[in-house]
Amino acid sequence: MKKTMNPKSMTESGKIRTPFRLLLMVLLSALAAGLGYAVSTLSSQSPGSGEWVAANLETSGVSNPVTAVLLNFRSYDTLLEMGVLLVALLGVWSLGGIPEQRESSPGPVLDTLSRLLVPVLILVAGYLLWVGAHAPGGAFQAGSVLGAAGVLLLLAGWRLDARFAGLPLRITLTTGLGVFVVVGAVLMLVGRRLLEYPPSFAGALILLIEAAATLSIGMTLAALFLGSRPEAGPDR
Amino acid sequence: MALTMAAIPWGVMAILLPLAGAMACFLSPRRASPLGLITALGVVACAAGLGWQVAEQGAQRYAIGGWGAPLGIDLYADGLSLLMLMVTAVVGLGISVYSSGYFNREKAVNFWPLWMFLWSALNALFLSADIFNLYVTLELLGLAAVALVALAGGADALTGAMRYLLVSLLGSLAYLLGVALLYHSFGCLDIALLAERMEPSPAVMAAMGLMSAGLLLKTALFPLHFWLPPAHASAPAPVSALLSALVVKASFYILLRLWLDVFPVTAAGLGQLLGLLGAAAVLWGGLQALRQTRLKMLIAYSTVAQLGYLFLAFPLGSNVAWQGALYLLLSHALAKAAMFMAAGNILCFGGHDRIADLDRVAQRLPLSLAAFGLAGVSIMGLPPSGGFIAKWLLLEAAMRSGQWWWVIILILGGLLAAAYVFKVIGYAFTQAVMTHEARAVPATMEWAALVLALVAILLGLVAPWPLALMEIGLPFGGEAAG
Amino acid sequence: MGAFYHDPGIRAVNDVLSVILLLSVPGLPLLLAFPALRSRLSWPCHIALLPAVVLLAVPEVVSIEVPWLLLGTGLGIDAASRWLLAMSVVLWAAAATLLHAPTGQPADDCLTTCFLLTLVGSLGAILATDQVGFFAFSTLMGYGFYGLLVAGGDEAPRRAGRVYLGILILADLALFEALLIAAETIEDLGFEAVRHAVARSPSPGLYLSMVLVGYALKAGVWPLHFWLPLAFRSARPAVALLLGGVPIAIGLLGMVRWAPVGEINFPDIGLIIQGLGLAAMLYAVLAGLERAQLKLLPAYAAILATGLFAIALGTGLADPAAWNRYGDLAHVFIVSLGFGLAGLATAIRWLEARYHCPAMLARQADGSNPWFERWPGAVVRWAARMGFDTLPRLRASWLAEVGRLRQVRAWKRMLDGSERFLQRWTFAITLFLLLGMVVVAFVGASSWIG
Amino acid sequence: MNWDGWLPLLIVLSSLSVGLVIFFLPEERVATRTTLNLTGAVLKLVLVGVIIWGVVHRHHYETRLPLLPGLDLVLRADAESVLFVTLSSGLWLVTTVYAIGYLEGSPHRSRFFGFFSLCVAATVGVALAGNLITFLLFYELLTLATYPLIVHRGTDAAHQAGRAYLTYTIAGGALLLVGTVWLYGIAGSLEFSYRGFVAELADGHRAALIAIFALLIAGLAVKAALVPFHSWLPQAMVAPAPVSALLHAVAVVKAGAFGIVRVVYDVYGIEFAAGLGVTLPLATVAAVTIIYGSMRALFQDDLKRRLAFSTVSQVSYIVLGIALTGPIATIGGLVHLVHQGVMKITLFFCAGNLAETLGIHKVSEMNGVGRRMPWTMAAFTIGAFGMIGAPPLAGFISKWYLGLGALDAGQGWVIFILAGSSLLNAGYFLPILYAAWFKAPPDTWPAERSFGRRETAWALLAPPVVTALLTLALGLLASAPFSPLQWARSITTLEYAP
Amino acid sequence: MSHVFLYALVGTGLFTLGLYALIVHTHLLRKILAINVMGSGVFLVLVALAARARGAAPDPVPHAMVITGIVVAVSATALALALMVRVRAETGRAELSEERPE
Repeated sequence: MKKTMNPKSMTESGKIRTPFRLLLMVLLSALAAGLGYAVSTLSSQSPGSGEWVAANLETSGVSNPVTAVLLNFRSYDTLLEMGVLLVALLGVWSLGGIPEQRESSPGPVLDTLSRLLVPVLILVAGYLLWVGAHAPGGAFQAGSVLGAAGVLLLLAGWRLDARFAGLPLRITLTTGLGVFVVVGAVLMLVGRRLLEYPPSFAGALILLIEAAATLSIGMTLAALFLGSRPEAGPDR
Repeated sequence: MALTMAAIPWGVMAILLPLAGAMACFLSPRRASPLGLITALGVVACAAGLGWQVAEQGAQRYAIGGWGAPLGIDLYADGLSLLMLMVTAVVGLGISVYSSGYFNREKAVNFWPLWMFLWSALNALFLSADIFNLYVTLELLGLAAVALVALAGGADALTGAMRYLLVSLLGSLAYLLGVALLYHSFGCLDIALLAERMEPSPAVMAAMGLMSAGLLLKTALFPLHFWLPPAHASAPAPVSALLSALVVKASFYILLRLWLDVFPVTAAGLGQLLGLLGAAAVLWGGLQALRQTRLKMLIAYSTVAQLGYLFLAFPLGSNVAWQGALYLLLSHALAKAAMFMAAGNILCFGGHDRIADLDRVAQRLPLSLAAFGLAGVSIMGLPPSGGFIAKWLLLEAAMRSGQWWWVIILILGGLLAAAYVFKVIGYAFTQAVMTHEARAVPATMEWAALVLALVAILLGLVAPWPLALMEIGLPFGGEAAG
Repeated sequence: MGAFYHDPGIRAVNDVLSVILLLSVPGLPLLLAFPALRSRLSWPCHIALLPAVVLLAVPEVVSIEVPWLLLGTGLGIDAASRWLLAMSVVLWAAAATLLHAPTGQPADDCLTTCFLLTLVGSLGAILATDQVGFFAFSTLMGYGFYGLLVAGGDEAPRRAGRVYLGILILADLALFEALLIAAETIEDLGFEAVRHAVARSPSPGLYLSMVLVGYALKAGVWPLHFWLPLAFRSARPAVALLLGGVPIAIGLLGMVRWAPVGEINFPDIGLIIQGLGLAAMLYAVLAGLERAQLKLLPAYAAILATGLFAIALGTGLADPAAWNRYGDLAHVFIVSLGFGLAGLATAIRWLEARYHCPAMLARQADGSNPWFERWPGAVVRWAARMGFDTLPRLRASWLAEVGRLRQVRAWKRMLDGSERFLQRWTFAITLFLLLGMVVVAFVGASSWIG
Repeated sequence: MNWDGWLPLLIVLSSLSVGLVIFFLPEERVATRTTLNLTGAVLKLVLVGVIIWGVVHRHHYETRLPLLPGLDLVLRADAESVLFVTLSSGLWLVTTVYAIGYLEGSPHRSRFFGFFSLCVAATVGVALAGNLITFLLFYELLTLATYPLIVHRGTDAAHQAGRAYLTYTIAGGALLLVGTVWLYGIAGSLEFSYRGFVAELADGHRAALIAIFALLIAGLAVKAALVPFHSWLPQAMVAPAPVSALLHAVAVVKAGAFGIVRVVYDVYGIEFAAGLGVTLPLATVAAVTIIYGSMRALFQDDLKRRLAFSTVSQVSYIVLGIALTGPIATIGGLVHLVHQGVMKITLFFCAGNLAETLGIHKVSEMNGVGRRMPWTMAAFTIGAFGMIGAPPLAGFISKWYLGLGALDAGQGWVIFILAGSSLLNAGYFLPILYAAWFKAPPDTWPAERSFGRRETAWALLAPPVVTALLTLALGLLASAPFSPLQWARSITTLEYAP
Repeated sequence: MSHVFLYALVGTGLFTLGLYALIVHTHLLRKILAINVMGSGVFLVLVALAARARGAAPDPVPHAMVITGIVVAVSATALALALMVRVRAETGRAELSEERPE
């Protein structure tokens, strides 16, 4: 395999001749024109399902329609999507980790900055999570902020202690999906449909799920940034 | 008892169970494979339950969260999705058993959670009635598949996985743009609703183009098959099996759904185009398979060819043709899984899969070779096998519709298949003796392959039953007249 | 005695006995033909003759129908065949004795088996009451006799055997066709019935000629006599003794029984045959004198006799009435011919054994190697050379070679090249783009049309 | 479904199950394997006996399982199937005994006997098939089951032969499949029935029916080794002798010929086919094959190759008898189906004995072999004379009815074909016999194995002797009740409209 | 023809540009970025068209879809990047080999 990769063949496979490039241009401009035309012919009056959402908003447990859609009306999407996140992380880990980048000693600035910023970010995350119920915000925003905090820590050279790198870390990572599935399953056990919240508990359940999701999302993003599975403690 | 059975939403279980299993495997890596096996059994039970339910009460619609379309997401199970689910269950069980013997510890730790996720993604996909939800399942499926391909390590596998990832992302994005256009034209995502509100418009046409192209790319229809052979050939054996058997079929399933239900004009011209591409795939895949020097590449190209058969149903469009295509899909799933597993055994045993040097290995693995041969019978479409029934139905449809040129393609494809299958089988019958000391292959791996192959053969003897299931909810009802 | 026969019980017993007897005449020799079965017996050939002797002793006409045998055949004995049977029994007994005579020890198995098979054939043919049976037995007789000629001999008898074999095959073919024609005209294939039926049938000519040619070949009637001299020259005494009584006699008998002589009136054919007969006698005399070879004398005598027979037959064809009047003499003629030839042959052998002259041996040495003996081998060799056999293989291999050259090079390169092309990322994705557009175009077209 | 309903299926299973069990027997369990083989063979024979009894007593044996909507897997015992099933199961017993003796001590016996049984199961299925799709199913199964037997030796020659075999048979199967589907599309049914079922479609589909006939016959001609589809058969003679016996006498070639019988009589119906004008071409092809095969056989020095070419010509007698439209010719063709099998299997057994005992493979090595192996060569002689058609052997009966049928059908030219063929048969068989009996044996045989007092192992000796006696009996007792000839007669009365 | 459609057109434009880059560029990082650009284009189309209804609040469903899509895109990108790094470590260059693995 490596032998076949002399630079010559590489350039040949890589290089693209001009006529082909032109053909490509033509095709793509045709595509752009076609798509643009298709979009522009859409009626300017949205037939969307906004009014449906509005109609069912009060029974959904939250007042922010986007959150309502995300975590109640179409919560099933969100559930699967937590799965996507976890799969991505599993994939990255299964690659056996990337060769460790050379350790850049974080300068004093980054060091202090991270000390200052991380708590703030965590606070912000908590706020976003809470406000998501009635205003823009929610689990993903909060999660990404949390993830940013994690990234900052990692940049600053902080590593997870081996004691937590094993089961505890994995538990945290699965919490989001886990809570989601458990809630859905419990609801089915009590005779309701999958993820059919009783209106009275809807708010609380959503908040619970969101909290768990936030935690996992943040952790996952940070782990993704780290790239390789943190060398783990005794249990594996 | 019957009541409680009827009350349980088996379909949902079939989605949640593998998810839970995946998390369990992730949480306790040491017990990954027993946990995985238990889950597999559970999923098979769920599929059986759903089958019972659908057979008893007809097509099932399940509104998640109790909202129902257009607000919420629905799960829909008719004959088509049921059969896909069932074949997934059978092949999945086989793959689980096989993998429990195949992977070593640290590979198994990564394999099981990913495989469970992939399984739940498949089930979710086959059951989903919502085009955006289909997108999410597609992505879940694609990422898990890519990660599994990369599991093999090594340059081939990694580049193959990379290529596969880019392709699947591209396909999903095209699909997603189509979804966006459809949603903004009709304000709903549910397939049934879309079918009601559908009327042709430029946006719909664009959506149709984008979605079809994206799905065809993911289905690796000729000439978009370029990514499939490297990925499928370089992956670990069980992964190759599930990719060839199930994953490529998922995108075909979506295409079939859209084609049958959503898209307004089942354009005759378009059907002919797909048919032509399918025919090209049959011939091209067959020829390339003949040219291969490595066993797994051969099998991968045979997948390309077999996928071509599926598209021969589009120009015919009659009920019989769809049944034939679906039947081919089922039997090919089983047979191809068995083939890849047998190849995996040979690879494990002899340490290589160069066809020219197979003779020494082949004699020592009679069961695997038998599996390969039986699967080959189904791939060739010789009786008695599922492949034969499928080919018969397709031929019948072609003859009925008077489009005899598809008959020629079917026959040629069969001959090519015979050529490349026997190119391998022939090596079993030599006087050559084993020279180097080889690694023993666990019995479970050999038997898993053999059993799947036998099921593929069995499909040729119990045809009326699956064909009856297919009719539940009239998935092809629109074309019943044809 | 008559009363005796009116008692049904007795008659039943009698029938059973006669059945067993008739069947055992060919049956016993057939069994003894297996070496294992006769290994303990001394004089097996003589024992094999016993049933025939007993049958001769039984005074009246017995016959049985065996519907399940072959295509439904029968065996029987009447006055005429009784004479023939007697003749053959005597000859066979003598031959059997000769077979053992020279040095007391029995001849080798192969020879004995052939001997017994021939015996079965000749006796069966004499007793057969229908054409199929006669045909079957005479064929067996023929091949058996071929064995007798060849067995344990040197090159000369082998050559004779080969010629006789060729003659035999041709004769059987001709007779088979004759049989088919007969069977097509009538169900029951008894001699009388066939003669009548064929005589009434629109075209008896074909049948007649087939029969005559077939049996003429078997009996060595001139001009189909090639094998006779060779056989007489090279055969061992016992066989030479049988030559007249077995092949020739059976051949003539076949003519008498098969040909619808006396039923039909074919003056012209009769004339031709008479002519042939005359010519045969002429030839016999001349050739006999020319090759004054003592050993060949019986051969030419046989030709002479058969020529005479041919004349008689021709007369019968020309004038049925005469034949019907004197027809039975034919059997007498055959019997006497058998005895005569046998006697002649033995006598000559005896003379030879007494004072054998070198000249004779010298003559005998120059084996006249007639054309009909060379041509089959020549044909095969020629055909092989002309490539009846080799050509297909050559052409096939050549085509395969060309095909290989044509395919392997270009096609494989084409396949691999274009596949690599399709594998290129850029082209592939561009194709994807194209496909999407084509789909849109198709949908657009069809939606605007429809 | 009552007992009668399961009997045909049982007959198929009796060897199928045996085969499947044998696959998993370890190589060294010789006794168990032998017992299984013989049990299966005998059991099958017994069941066939029951069926014969039942058919004579007007029982109706039919197994009907759903295969596709509107199409069933039908196994039925009618007159033709009884004829063929008796032949194959009877000869299978003999061949099994022979194979046990022949393969003693050779490797991969479990594999061999497994496929061996599958092969016969498929043949019996072909025989009992009650409609065209069932026939097709078992026909293809036969192809698959035979391939491993042909390449069993694993030599390059064997692989080449196997490839040729597959190329021909699978292509033929494909043609058959197309024809079947097409016919189903037109007729909507595939059930075999006396005097055919397509007659009523004549108007409108005439051309289509002719094309379908061509497709079906071409597909079957491959296995029946009609010129020009014959060349796999001589190549396949590299296989072990029992396999050759199976190919030439019991299973493969016969399946093709039997298929032609089915198509001509029970799908098209002979009168309708004649009216369609498709029988004369078929007869011509058969005639050409007869002559060509004999000519080629004349030049072969390899014994089995010579026998193979003689099969090519002999099997076409069957086809010829079928294609000559007339009851008598039909009798000839059908009865030759049986007779050729018995005679040819004798010859192949003997050839195998020579190869196994003395290492003789060529005709030129056979000088004086009759003295060394008298029983074998006696059997060979009977078989050879049968092939030539000498009375009172089986071959005579076949030729008799073929010739009569030809005259009856007013096609005299066939007579000359038969005569020429007999001449050629004599031309390539008699030299062998001459050399074997009357030439002096060489000092040493190519590769001699000693079997004590006996000339060879009893398992090798008994089968050819038995079949040789059978050849004799089939000729002598042709008119006896229950003889193949009588069966053929009764079939003919069914096939021709009164 | 309002600003909404303008945004939507920009979205389709991004999609096309991304596709172009995906085709022509050989380095994997660029390909991955191109995919992301395409994704952003699609999201832009979704969000923009959601706001067509004058006055009334924009349709929340597309927003939810976009958020989901973004998370998917993030995960995919992460996986792709990690894969790229591994490919580079294995083959020495971060490109798709156009050779067929033999």
